[in-house]
Amino acid sequence: MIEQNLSLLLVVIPLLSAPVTAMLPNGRMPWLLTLTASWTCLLIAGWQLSVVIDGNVISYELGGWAPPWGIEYRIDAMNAFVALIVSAIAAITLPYALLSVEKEIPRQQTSLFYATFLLCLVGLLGIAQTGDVFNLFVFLEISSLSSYVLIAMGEQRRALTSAYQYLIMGSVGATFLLIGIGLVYVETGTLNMVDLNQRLHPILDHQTVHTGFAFIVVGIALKLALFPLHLWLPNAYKYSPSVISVFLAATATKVAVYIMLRMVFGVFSNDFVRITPTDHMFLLLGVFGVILASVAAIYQTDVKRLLAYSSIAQVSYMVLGMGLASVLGITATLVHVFNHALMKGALFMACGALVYRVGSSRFEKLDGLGRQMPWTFTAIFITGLSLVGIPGTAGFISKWYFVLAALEHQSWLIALVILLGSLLAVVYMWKIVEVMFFRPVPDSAQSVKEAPVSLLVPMWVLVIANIYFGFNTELTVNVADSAARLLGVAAYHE
Amino acid sequence: MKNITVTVLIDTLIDITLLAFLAITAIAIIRMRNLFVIIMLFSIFSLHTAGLFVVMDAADVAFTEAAVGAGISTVLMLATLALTKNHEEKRPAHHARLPLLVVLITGGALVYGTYDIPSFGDPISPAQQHVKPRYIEHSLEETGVANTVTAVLASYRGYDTLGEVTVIFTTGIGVILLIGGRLLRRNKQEDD
Amino acid sequence: MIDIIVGHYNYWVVIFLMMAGFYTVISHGNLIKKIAGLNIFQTSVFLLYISIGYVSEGTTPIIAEGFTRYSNPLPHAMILTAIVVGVSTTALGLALVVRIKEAYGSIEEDEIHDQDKSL
Amino acid sequence: MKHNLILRVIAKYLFPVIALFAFYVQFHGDYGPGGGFQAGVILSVAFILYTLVFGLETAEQILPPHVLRILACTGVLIYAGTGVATMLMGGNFLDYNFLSLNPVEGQHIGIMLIELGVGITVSAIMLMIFFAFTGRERS
Repeated sequence: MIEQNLSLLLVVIPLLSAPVTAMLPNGRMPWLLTLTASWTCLLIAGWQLSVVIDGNVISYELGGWAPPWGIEYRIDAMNAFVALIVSAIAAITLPYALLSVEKEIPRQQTSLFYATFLLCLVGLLGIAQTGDVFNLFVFLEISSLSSYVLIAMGEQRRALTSAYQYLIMGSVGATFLLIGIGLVYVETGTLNMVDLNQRLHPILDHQTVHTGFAFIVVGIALKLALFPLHLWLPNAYKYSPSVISVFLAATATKVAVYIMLRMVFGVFSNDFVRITPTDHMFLLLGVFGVILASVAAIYQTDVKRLLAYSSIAQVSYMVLGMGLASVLGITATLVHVFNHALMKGALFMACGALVYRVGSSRFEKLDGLGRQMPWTFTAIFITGLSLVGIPGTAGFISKWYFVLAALEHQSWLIALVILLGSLLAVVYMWKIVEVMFFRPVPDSAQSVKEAPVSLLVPMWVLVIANIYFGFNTELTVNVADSAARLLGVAAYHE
Repeated sequence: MKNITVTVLIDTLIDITLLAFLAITAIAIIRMRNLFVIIMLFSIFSLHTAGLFVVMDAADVAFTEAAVGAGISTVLMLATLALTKNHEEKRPAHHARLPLLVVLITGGALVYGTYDIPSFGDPISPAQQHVKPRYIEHSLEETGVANTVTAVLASYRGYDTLGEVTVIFTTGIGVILLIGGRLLRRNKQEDD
Repeated sequence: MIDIIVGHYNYWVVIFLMMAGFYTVISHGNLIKKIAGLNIFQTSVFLLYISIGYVSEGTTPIIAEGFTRYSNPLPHAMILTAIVVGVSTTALGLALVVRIKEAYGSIEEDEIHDQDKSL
Repeated sequence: MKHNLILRVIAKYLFPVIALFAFYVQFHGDYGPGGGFQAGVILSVAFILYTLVFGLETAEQILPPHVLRILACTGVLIYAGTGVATMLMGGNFLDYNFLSLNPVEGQHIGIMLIELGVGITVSAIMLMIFFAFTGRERS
């Protein structure tokens, strides 16, 4: 009885924990409950992936109503993969959160803070699990509303304006998505993704369907921070509390990438992408995104903002992968979703450690800090190598698949852009290394201690994962490949 | 038969009148600068929408829109206005062209998209032929509820409604975290 | 031609309303007015959905003797949820506006921007 | 407004009427328009009227913030708990058929429970938000 309901419990356990957390007294109790809930989720997500990894599909009818009348949870390899990433990042972030939150969030807000964190997790997991487009919209809004609140909890007043800007952009995006769903609904009469796919097939040339598709893509692109709709992201990541930067940078845009894949290739189809200029659009935006966001990253004077621009560049790689519209391209995208979550998780954790000790992530405060905080610095260095794509790191695997996909597509230009992006990554990551390691410590500066162990251990777990998944590609590539095939993307042929 | 034609005609007339009112209100909101007037106009907009929902046979939605749009949203906006004490919108220094362009493109795309949309009120459109018939024909025997909207909301798609409650709950917590400094104390004994 | 107008005028006016709201959101700098615009944008999308569910000569989908033609309850249920999402966004947005006013002393976007730049 | 006699008297009489209407909407949602959400909003409006006339302090004596918070959490727990209960009784999440031997009766129980959860959460949260906005000036 438990086993058949596990996929659902993955979402319901944090959902039940959230109100309980909100009722607990402030202090460490809310944290402990959140930690327990997220580790339980991780276990379930791991089990779920092991069931569907061989191409099985779990279907769960909510309320016992058969789809398309009721809502269906439909879990294939891609859903399970994304759910695993989200719950794993949550599970690793929470041990890190304890001290960081105690420092950055007023004590009287802790229980509600953790409740909101859990609600954000509920939203993201709900998106990953569902097979119904309107249910996806509802859970997208749960995760968005909670992230607006979490970002506004930052200490500086600009956290408020960043959250407001994100709220406006995010709500416009959600409304676009709603318009798109409505236009597709009027042509099909259904909301279930599988049913939609079948009923859309004969009417893919309808103008209403085209418009609906365009609105869905633009709506998701706003949540994805796809260039040129990325303007909300740098400030949102910079001014939010450290823990939230870690969690959102490693999960929120990844889930948005998943929604884009599911909607574009799962609900519509690969054929649709090819007969419309969608693939060329994705390639164009991806190319510009990779180059311009990487260049913008070089000019930042704050580590967190630099990493935020780097995130926009990395998301653009994923969009490039979608634009290639082949099994290899989608595989590369999914592998990079996983690897990038590891990288940005570790890097923002290191940022959080700097903020914990120095109180700022601006370059002028970090002079020579690398020698005083060697573990944090080494973490940044190794993850930086992974971000660049040096062999032996996880980043190399994703870049390798991107280049393979581009070459299969016989597009040298795209392959070149991918390499150029890596070169630019060397430049901006070197800026951090230079400031932290090669600049002298100012005489006036007080000596700074290494970050506490409870911040270092989760950070290093992710750093080691970056190396481990650079050698063991079995999990990532196999799952991504099987997911890409299930998405119905035929191998590329001209 | 004749009676039905008259009813349809009256429905259409009310529909057009309300739509015209809505359009006028929307233009007024764009052009007005006094925030109090804008909020009141928004309330009127919401109430007209609720009326339109009734004309389009959506009683539940009309009820909710009247309570939420014309009620709660307006009250919250007025409360914000009272707190910010800023009643006049600043005149913009220059007229930006980009927003108008974006809106024209978006609106143009939507008009393009209505080209093969089923006609308004068409009883044989896909949305009326697929999924819906079961709700109409079987919800009474399957759920025992005469109001099919309640049946869909609470039973067939009850999980969406759980999501809806979670959304409201998130908002409540969020508002308390943001501006409920006083309300954070769990009781008088606890120190802060 | 007449057929197209009769069958589509409702959608076109709704599109006009949506765009009026959308324009208010992206072109105005006053934070409260932006929220009002967002509300109009969303409310108009609700109208789009209810128009989709409408059946001429039908009635409200509450099953009763003597009626056979009902409007579609599914868009109604979806919009009930969407209204809740809309008011939630409004409440959170307004709470942020209150905090921004306290922190900056202004609710005009350009004035806030200037203050941030001068730092 | 505290000293306006007419307002005070009328508000006192209106309060039970509005509250009664809220309960009518809550429990009549199966047959007519309405349901937990609308009822929750209406009930909170009754308290908002009371707050406007008698002041925030008086209202908070009747409904202290921590009670509101517990109520809000309880509503969500009732809703999700109904789902868990159906699961424990062998059905899928929110499959009310399993709540009773007779499926339609089970549906009735289930829908009533979740509408109750919705109503409690919505009215508590709406009031919390209103209190937060009106109490802001003083803090």
